[in-house]
Amino acid sequence: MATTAADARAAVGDAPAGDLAAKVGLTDQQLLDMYALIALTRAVDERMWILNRAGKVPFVISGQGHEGAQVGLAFELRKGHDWMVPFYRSVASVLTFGMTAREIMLAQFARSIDPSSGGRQMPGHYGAARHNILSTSSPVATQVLHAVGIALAAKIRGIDQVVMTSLGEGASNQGDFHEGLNFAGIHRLPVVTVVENNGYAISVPARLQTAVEDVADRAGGYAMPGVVVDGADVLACYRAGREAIRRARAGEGPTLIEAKVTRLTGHSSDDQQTKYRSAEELASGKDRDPLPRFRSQLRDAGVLDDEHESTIAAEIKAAVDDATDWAEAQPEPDPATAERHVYAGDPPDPSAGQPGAG
Amino acid sequence: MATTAADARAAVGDAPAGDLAAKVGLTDQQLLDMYALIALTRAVDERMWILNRAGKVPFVISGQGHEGAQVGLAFELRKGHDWMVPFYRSVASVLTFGMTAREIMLAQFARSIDPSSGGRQMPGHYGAARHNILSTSSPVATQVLHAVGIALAAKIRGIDQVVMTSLGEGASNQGDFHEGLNFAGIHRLPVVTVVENNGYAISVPARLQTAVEDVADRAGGYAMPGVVVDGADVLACYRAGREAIRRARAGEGPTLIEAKVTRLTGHSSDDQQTKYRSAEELASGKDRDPLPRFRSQLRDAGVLDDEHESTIAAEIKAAVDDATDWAEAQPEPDPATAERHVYAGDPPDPSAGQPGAG
Amino acid sequence: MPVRTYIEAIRETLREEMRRDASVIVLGEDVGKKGGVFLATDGLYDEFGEGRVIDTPLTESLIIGASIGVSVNGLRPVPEIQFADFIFPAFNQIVSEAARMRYRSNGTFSCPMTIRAPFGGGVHGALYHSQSVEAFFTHVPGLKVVVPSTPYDARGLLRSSIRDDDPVLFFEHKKLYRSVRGEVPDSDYSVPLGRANITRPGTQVTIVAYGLMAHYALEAAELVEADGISAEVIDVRTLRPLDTETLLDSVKKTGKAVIVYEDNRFGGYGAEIAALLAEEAFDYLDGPVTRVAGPEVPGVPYSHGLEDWFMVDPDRIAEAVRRLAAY
Amino acid sequence: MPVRTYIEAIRETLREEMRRDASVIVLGEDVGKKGGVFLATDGLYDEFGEGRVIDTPLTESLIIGASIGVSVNGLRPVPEIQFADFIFPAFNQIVSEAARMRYRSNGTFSCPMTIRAPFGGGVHGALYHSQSVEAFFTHVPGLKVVVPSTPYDARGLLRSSIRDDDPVLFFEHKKLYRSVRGEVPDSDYSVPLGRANITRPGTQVTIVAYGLMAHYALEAAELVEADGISAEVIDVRTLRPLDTETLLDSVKKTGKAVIVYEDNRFGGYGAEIAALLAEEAFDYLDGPVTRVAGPEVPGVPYSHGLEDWFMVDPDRIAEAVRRLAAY
Ligand SMILES: Cc1ncc(C[n+]2csc(CCOP(=O)(O)OP(=O)(O)O)c2C)c(N)n1
Ligand SMILES: Cc1ncc(C[n+]2csc(CCOP(=O)(O)OP(=O)(O)O)c2C)c(N)n1
Ligand SMILES: [Mg+2]
Ligand SMILES: [Mg+2]
Repeated sequence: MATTAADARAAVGDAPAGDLAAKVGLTDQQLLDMYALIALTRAVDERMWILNRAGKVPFVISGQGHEGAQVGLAFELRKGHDWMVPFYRSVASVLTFGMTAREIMLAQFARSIDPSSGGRQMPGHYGAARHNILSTSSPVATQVLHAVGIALAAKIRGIDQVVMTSLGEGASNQGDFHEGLNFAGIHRLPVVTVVENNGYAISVPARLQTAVEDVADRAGGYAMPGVVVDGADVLACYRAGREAIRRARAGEGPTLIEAKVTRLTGHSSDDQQTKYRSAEELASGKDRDPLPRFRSQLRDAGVLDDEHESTIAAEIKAAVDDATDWAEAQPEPDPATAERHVYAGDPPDPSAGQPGAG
Repeated sequence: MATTAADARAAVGDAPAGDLAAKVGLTDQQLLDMYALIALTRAVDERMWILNRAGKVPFVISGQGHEGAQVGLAFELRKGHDWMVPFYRSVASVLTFGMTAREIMLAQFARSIDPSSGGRQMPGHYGAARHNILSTSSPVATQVLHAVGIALAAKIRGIDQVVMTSLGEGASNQGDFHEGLNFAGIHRLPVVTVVENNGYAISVPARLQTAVEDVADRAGGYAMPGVVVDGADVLACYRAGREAIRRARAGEGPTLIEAKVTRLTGHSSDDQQTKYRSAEELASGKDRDPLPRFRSQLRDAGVLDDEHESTIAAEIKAAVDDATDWAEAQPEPDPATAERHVYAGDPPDPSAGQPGAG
Repeated sequence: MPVRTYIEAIRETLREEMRRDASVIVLGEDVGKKGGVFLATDGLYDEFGEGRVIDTPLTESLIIGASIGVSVNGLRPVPEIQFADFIFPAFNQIVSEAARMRYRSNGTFSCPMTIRAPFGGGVHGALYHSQSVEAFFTHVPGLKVVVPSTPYDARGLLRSSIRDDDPVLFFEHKKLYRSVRGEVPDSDYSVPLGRANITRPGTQVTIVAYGLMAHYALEAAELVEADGISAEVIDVRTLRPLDTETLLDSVKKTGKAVIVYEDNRFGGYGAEIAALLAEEAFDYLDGPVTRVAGPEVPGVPYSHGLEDWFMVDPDRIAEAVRRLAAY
Repeated sequence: MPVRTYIEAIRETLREEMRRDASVIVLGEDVGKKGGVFLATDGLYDEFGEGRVIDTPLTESLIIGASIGVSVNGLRPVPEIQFADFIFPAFNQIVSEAARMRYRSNGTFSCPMTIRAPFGGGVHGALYHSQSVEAFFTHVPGLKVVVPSTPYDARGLLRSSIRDDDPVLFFEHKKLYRSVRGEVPDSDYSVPLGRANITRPGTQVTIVAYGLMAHYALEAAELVEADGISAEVIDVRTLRPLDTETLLDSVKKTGKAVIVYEDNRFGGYGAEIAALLAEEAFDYLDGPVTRVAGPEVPGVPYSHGLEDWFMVDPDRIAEAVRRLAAY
């Protein structure tokens, strides 16, 4: 199964593009790849919750509702060259950028060869050196500065890397966001900052988080374009991402993209969202689910048919089953290794390039 | 000598206003008061440098070039009721808001009855409990959050206090600025944030500090008006301050004001600005000195004549001489008191309401 | 006497203090409708409304910085930092501003506020939801630092903190929230800041601890009793200002001290206690002042096995006590 | 051998490391044209240009946060914090991010960077330009903390720090910048991190110090020599990782230790050394491990008289040494 854009492009070559694909400058196969990535992410994510309820994974934080935006926005990045600086909801972003379902599941089970942290961090703190996906921490918005620094180094070194970083609209009120975007604006750094605005920071609604309706309105204050995009519209996100990536790569500077998304689950497995969101609101959030929407769009455009759909569904089921079973079967971290990697000089981490996880 | 607006208004009553005064809604006497405040601040400030060169005051940080903006912006505040949360250049702001030349000089000489800190802080860290002028620290921009908190308390307590806070354009890039303005915007707090943009943060020019030309452009991102005002135009500043104070008092929310000013001196007595500013640039800065400009404006309008001018000049000279000599003659802090006021419970500070300093 | 959990004691004390004193307000992330991620503020929003129970943006520096302003202008804020791990964005506001306001203004301004923050490991929270951060603040003159370990103390100390005229950091151990219950009188008692508590008298070794470790120290004292060792346990409760008298009296009596803290050892809070005892009780010491503390890694790892490896437990404490007793 | 001031040693080492390794960059407030407020980076902008000597906005969190990204993407940043007092806005980036990057990624990411910051009092800088901040960082696994006291060490340790693969905090005492001169070879020597230095051998009392206090300790040793007391002086140099061996060996020999630090005493860095000696050299101690440190106030006050009151000086150290020697 081709789970990534670059693979897909290589495989499909110059296949004839349908109308929809042509309109956005992609091939049908690429559209199918996007769809498969979104569906795969959803399936992986749903599996996390099942594992959580089964008592196998004590904590889940998920990206349900955000997947369309993440796949669309990251689709144009160059894997193995560009950088992704994600946050805890970035399941689809990291899958789009090269991580595998197995690697995600290793993090859920906190296994020793988990490339994100070797089981040291909570699930949701993705990272992978071999994919240029920076290790995620918990304090929000700190990564905006890391992304800016990575972009600065790329500029100094004369490499045409583009850095994409993501955070929530709540996190975007942190000082680090301001300091980072200001610096990116001054030096016109190749960094694309994505605010995934799902209307809540845990329980706190956006009106109590942010003084303005659109976080993107702040972009002007940093001398960069601010783009609001419907996160349930995968192709709109793709276009916005592509343009921002193009600008960054061409040396035209940073972009702030705000994707309006919906959080389909509680904040995490520790949260009861019915306490602060009404039933109607929760129901209306479902209408903004990118997965069925994209599915209909592709079906209406004749890109996706029953056969594709069932093939993809079967491949995804197999991939998620495989990832779950395989990851669960891996050994837990050995406490004898717990003191390693505080400073340089310890033996290389077993997960660093673990082929089995690929 | 009437050094403050409220005194002046009380004294002048309904004196007939000249054209200029009428145009801005003030009396001639108030215009003269403003002028006197600016001139007094300049004289106090110049005296600081003289004392520095004479080896009597080891450190000076001054507001030369900022005085017109500070006096104009703060003139409409209600002394003893509103709050001032200043920064180290706010000499004119705190004089406008009730501090005296003697109190400023006590800080320069670090005397025990210095109301700002009892000689504990470097000169330039003004504060005065009896004037509602919050104690200044050195780390920049932290005070923006204090101002916001004071405004929040005023709102909760139902008092119609207005809080004015000031900082430099360099400081405005700190995270605290973003977090503070965002919160003020959300809760429509009665706080007026003044960015005194003098084009430099020590040696770093504004183009390397801030991604945009006008810091005020950021106001929209916080759902508040952003006003750019020429800091050399005292009456334009007065108008901008009055409107922002009116809005705040009326519950219409916060305002961000950016006053474009010039820094007529080095950053501080420790700085050699010729290393990073050209002679031409330094010369052109002098053209933006608010003091001669306001003097001409008042003379042209017939508000200020030779007699006024020489009276005011004489009063100022006397006031500065008195403040200097008197402050210098006060005792230094006693090391026996150095451990006081770490926690509550120590005897009240001698300076808290020191009448001699008034 | 009513029996309450640790978190119930905190919640009820917040409510009572807000009823008693209209100047007390609560602010922080999710403290409103949600009632806080641990439900420490549950019900306050309904009772006191959004004017006094304020859901702030996700900005810790603002939470503390605004609290400073609020406290300067006549109110008594009780800001909550959602996890102690996330207090660092506010570090500058706490250490440079709140702690120094009184001193730098020569006593003319002050910041009465109580910063509540859940801390500590053993809850499967990994690097960023398990930290002990007290050592960063106990070093700072101008701050007070409180760590209650029982529902009784949680209530009594929270009362004292809220009524105190200085900035107090009030660290609540997450693992105790629901696991510890105890008698808590309905009366308006308070536990004064700055007083340690001898929670178990003994004669041969003094065990000094706080937070979760205060419980583990008691368990360890039970364990060594079987070996005929009489251990005295002291719950420090207020880390700054420290009750040096109670500590010194105990160690002068027992001649031996084990200091327990959950945080990594090097430069942790227990180092100060050890240094103090080594200096001021030297003539009485019959064995080395011994520390039992966390390992030198940057945080508590997530995986169960790694977390167990990290955490100090009663057995490790007992082992150190036995070794020292036999010295 | 050429004689250089402390700041010259730093400036020249920065220049040489930048010449040697194109991946070394410098960034911070006023480090460019102005050459830094203390002129530590003077001339670098002219030689290496604005691509490698970057005047940042007035935003410490950005300076460190961006340095993390820069280091992750192949360069070796040497960020300057203008005064150590202003490092707190970056506290979260240093403690939560830089210190933990390697551990939390299980060794797959790292942050080689050297954060330079001038610290210390006695320069009439008052509360916010005088601080000792080392204790906040020496506690943190994942960080290294270096405090040179001589031009020779400044150069040798700065080299080692820049070439080190972990985040290093490099604290330079402001009062030493121009007051201390010493021989500094032109060779490419380096002083390894993690090694203390016995700057004066002695037999009766060990004085442990760093930074400005390392000089005052030597002066104190001279003073007590007149009383016939032989003091050994150890300059710690690297505060984390600490050279425990050198310290323990010395104290096992002398049986007595005075630990000197400029920072306020409670929970300061010296507490860890005292705790360590009290625990691991107990059998050798002939007197209490004694600390000479700053008073418990939130900062160094400005007024000359108050500042003198605050600062530890050679006399105070000598007094403590005499007292301990007579114990
Ligand atoms: C500095 C910091 N403070 C608090 C938290 C606890 N926390 C984790 S996620 C979150 C809400 C984040 O909201 P938002 O940024 O909108 O992202 P979302 O979860 O909605 O995608 C909070 C408060 C944290 N991780 N970091
Ligand atoms: C957090 C912090 N970092 C650094 C400094 C050192 N510093 C003092 S003033 C200053 C420049 C301020 O520039 P700006 O905000 O534009 O104000 P101006 O001095 O130009 O009025 C700097 C870097 C400081 N005081 N606080
Ligand atoms: Mg959100
Ligand atoms: Mg400026």
